Amino acid sequence: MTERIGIVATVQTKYEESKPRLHPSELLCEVVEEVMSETGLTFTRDGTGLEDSVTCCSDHWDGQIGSSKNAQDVAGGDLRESDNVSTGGANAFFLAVARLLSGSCDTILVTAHCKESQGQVGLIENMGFDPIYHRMLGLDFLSAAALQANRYMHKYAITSEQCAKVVVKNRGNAKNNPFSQAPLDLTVDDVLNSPVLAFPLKVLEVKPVSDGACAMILATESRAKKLTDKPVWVKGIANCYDSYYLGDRDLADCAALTNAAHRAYRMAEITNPRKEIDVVELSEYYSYQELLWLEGLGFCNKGEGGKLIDSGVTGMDRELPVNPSGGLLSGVPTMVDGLSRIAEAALQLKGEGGARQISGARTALAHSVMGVAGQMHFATILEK
Amino acid sequence: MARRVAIVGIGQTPHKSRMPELDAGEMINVAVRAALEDAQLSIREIDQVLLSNMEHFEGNYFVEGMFSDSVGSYLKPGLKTQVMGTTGASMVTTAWYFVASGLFDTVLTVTYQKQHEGQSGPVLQSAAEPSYDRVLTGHSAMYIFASLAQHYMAETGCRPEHAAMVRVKAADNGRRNPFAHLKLELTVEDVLNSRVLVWPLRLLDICPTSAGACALVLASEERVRKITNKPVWIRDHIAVHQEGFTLSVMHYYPDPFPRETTREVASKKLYARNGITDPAKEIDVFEIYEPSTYGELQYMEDLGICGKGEAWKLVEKGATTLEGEVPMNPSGGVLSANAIGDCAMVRVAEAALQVRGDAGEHQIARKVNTAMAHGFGGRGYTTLHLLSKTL
Amino acid sequence: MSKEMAPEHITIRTQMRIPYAYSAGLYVGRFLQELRDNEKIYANKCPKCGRLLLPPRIMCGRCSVRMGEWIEQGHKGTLVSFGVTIEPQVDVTTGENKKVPFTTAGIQLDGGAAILHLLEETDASKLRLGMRVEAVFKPREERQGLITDILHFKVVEE
Amino acid sequence: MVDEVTVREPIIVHQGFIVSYEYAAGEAGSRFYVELRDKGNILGTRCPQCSKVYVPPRTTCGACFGKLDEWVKLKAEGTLMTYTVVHYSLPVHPVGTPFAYGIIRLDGADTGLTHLLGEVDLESIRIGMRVKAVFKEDRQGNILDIKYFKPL
Repeated sequence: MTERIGIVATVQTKYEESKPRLHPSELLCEVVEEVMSETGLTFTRDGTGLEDSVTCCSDHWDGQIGSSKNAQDVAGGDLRESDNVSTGGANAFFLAVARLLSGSCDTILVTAHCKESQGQVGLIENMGFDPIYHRMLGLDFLSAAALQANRYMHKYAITSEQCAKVVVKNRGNAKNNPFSQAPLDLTVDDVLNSPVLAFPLKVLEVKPVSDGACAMILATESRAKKLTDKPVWVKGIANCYDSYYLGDRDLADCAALTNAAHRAYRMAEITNPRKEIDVVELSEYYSYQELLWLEGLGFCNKGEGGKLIDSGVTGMDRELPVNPSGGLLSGVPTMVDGLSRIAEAALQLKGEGGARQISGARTALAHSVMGVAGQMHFATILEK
Repeated sequence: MARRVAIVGIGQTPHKSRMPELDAGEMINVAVRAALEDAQLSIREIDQVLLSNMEHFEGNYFVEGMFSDSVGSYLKPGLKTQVMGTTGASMVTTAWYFVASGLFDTVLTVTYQKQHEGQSGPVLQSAAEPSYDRVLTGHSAMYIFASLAQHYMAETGCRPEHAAMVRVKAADNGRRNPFAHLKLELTVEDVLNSRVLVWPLRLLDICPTSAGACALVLASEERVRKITNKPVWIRDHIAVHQEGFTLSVMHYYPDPFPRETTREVASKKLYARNGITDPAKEIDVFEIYEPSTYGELQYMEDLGICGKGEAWKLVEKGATTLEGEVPMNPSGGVLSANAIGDCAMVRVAEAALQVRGDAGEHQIARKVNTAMAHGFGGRGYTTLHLLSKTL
Repeated sequence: MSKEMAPEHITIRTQMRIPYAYSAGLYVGRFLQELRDNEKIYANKCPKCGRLLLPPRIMCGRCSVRMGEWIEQGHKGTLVSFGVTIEPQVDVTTGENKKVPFTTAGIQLDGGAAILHLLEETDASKLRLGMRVEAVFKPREERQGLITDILHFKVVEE
Repeated sequence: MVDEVTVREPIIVHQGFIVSYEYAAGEAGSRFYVELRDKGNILGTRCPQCSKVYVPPRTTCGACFGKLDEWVKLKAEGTLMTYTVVHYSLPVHPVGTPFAYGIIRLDGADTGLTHLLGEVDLESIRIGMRVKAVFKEDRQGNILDIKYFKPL
């Protein structure tokens, strides 16, 4: 990238199964106020402060059209240019980076909020299936993921124990993360014995329903250095769509993720991700997805995700820590998922990871995924 | 500084009330192929594909994934913005950012809607705050424009027949635009005799609900030279959003705490930074997003195209027709075609056609070097795009 | 394809029916409790621009500051705008037709804030801007902590 | 925190979001469903450039963006590429739980059709199984005109 873009500050709410007392605007207000006070920025209209924002929320998840009004009031949208991306917080981040690089502004606020507890997850996801061939079958993202999990485990002999190890690792890591919703001490057997929801996926292998929000300030290089002494630089950023129909692609592969990852690696001049990346925060809505996404990201060969988790390499104090934050499996709402991965990656590079800090982390990868059986992937490379 | 960006490809489908012969993907594909054909590009030469609409009108969630085959985004980057009525304009601006930033050279941005496949009224009603006044409001969009009409007439002496003249002009232009939905022969009496929906708004005072898609290809300055000798440069753009926890206080007139509208704020800023002092003279043609006849008059004044209370007088003199000094909505505007997802993008597309001189039968008489497209939506958001033939 | 061979256009009918549990939140939640329990209509005030906003909310969007004092608005006000809906309409919350006609009105309450609510009168010719109106509450046992705890506003002679 | 505003109990407004839709199946969809309804045939479209047969059919090839207008009739039999057994229930499910979804690559097709599996012991379903479509008697012109796929 021509110019460097810096992450100045990131704030997350505590993720909770439900936050019944708070309206979405009140939920988001907390994190926006905190990130503004942390950077000393205020909303202005004379060019001296913050006048640009990109929010992220979904009309389906907020249960109304024009759901960006829930963010507008509290994210400085009045008589300023904000915009709302409904394809996940990571893609709102992507648009914000583009706005900074275009020279239209030198600082920008990025937010994402979602209260999954307000809606009915399965019914909202069913609306994500095309009405002509899929919707009347009653499919939701969970049943589609189960079709993908079964295909992936069959094709590459991935075992349910290996998938269970992902849950044990991530729910365990969550103990060190004050924002996480539901840390748990689990054994592989606990996971294997939890009731089956959609074979082969069991209850503990599925991301729980979650409410939460995340806010972040980005700035151009010169501005970022004035706002913080620990800026985190965006070195590579990309996303990519796969084909839509479940039967159009081999669900055991993720071509779109490999495509996005290669674009991001090229921009960041990374040739050997396994060696050059110190920590990974990826969006695993279901256990098997961490293994499959790691293959797509090029951290191991196709079909070797199972061996990777078996080797323990992706543990906290090992060569390639994956999801030290506890990942999505310990509870992060959709829409916020990608932005919280970026926030966690940035915290690692700022050395503010607390109990989950990876010592000496200099380069991090944050990943997000959207759609049916991981149709659209996002990857960004951050550096100290 | 930002790389200069131009529109190099324009594609639309004809807008119609129903489109039973095509599903949403096939309809999108028609607009995409038209834009690629116009730019003489293949899908392989497109770096990023953006697709959006207002999801609940057809209910489909994550539409840019659902129709990736038809829009051409297979194994390509892209995303979707969602800002109510201004979604179409926001998707043009989003494409501009991705090209001006240097991230991509050639971006295809597409918006669409098939409103009759859902229930527009109830969906619009869902815009109100669910925990508060959603159960009260009728189809609030109609109510908003009824309030606007009441107060525009009270403040400016405008009478219903002037609004009817706006509708007659829209019909005359719409008949000349192959992509417009409504092709009507109308007189002022026809408009005044159409049935009242929400007093004082009559059926012909407001826009139809339509199905249609619009696609634009934007390219960076280096790429533009290789693609076309008729680029339409995006000289400037601005979006001004607005607070609005719930619909009620925000939208009825008069605002109990009056201040400049977002149209005034946006247009003043845009004109100032482009050295425009008399928009009616320095901008050759306007494509305004007018969901109601009275709206076109009010928005002309808010956008500084004429003084307060002057708009209906201009319409009375016939100054806003294709041959007039201040041509407004040569395409027939939203009154002639309203697929809410692509409305604000169609304004930009039609303004660009005027700059290129390619609008055919509805090309304005006056020579066009500069055009302005306006987008409206949500809690009174305003988007403006200033297009020009030369840099 | 000749005319009589024109292809049949198949359509697929489905209905989105999703029950949501919307959090009214701290501010609208408190406002609705006051309606239900005390027949009180509250707005809150921005400490910076002095605007009185109804329903009360956490942030003044214009000033980006937390809203301040809660101020009771009383039951009376002045009609500043209205719209009589005549066409039958489906209610998005039930999927059934709303009873028409009904009048949506903008009312400037004597307390200083503005509210959008229903008017009892549905004959537009009987309504004029500036008329005095008063809130009519449902009996306590019918009130559920919703904006519809106010049945409607009725025109009053003063 | 918003402490100064005390709410005795969180006020939750339970409210439906209910909209009826009627989607045009379009050029490809209409032909697929007329053929399915009237003759019990399953059609796909073939991309000459990628030499791929798509089921469900479409008029644009996702891979090469070519226009597709070559129609192919497929056998109602195929191979099960993957499946899941669903143990939870949703109001949108067409059948009661537990039930099974599968992705079936019909003989002659290069993509899989997602549908229900029926007349099968849910524990005995295996990837690679040969299955065959079972059609409803009175067909309406939607995807449920195929009742399910059962083992051959």
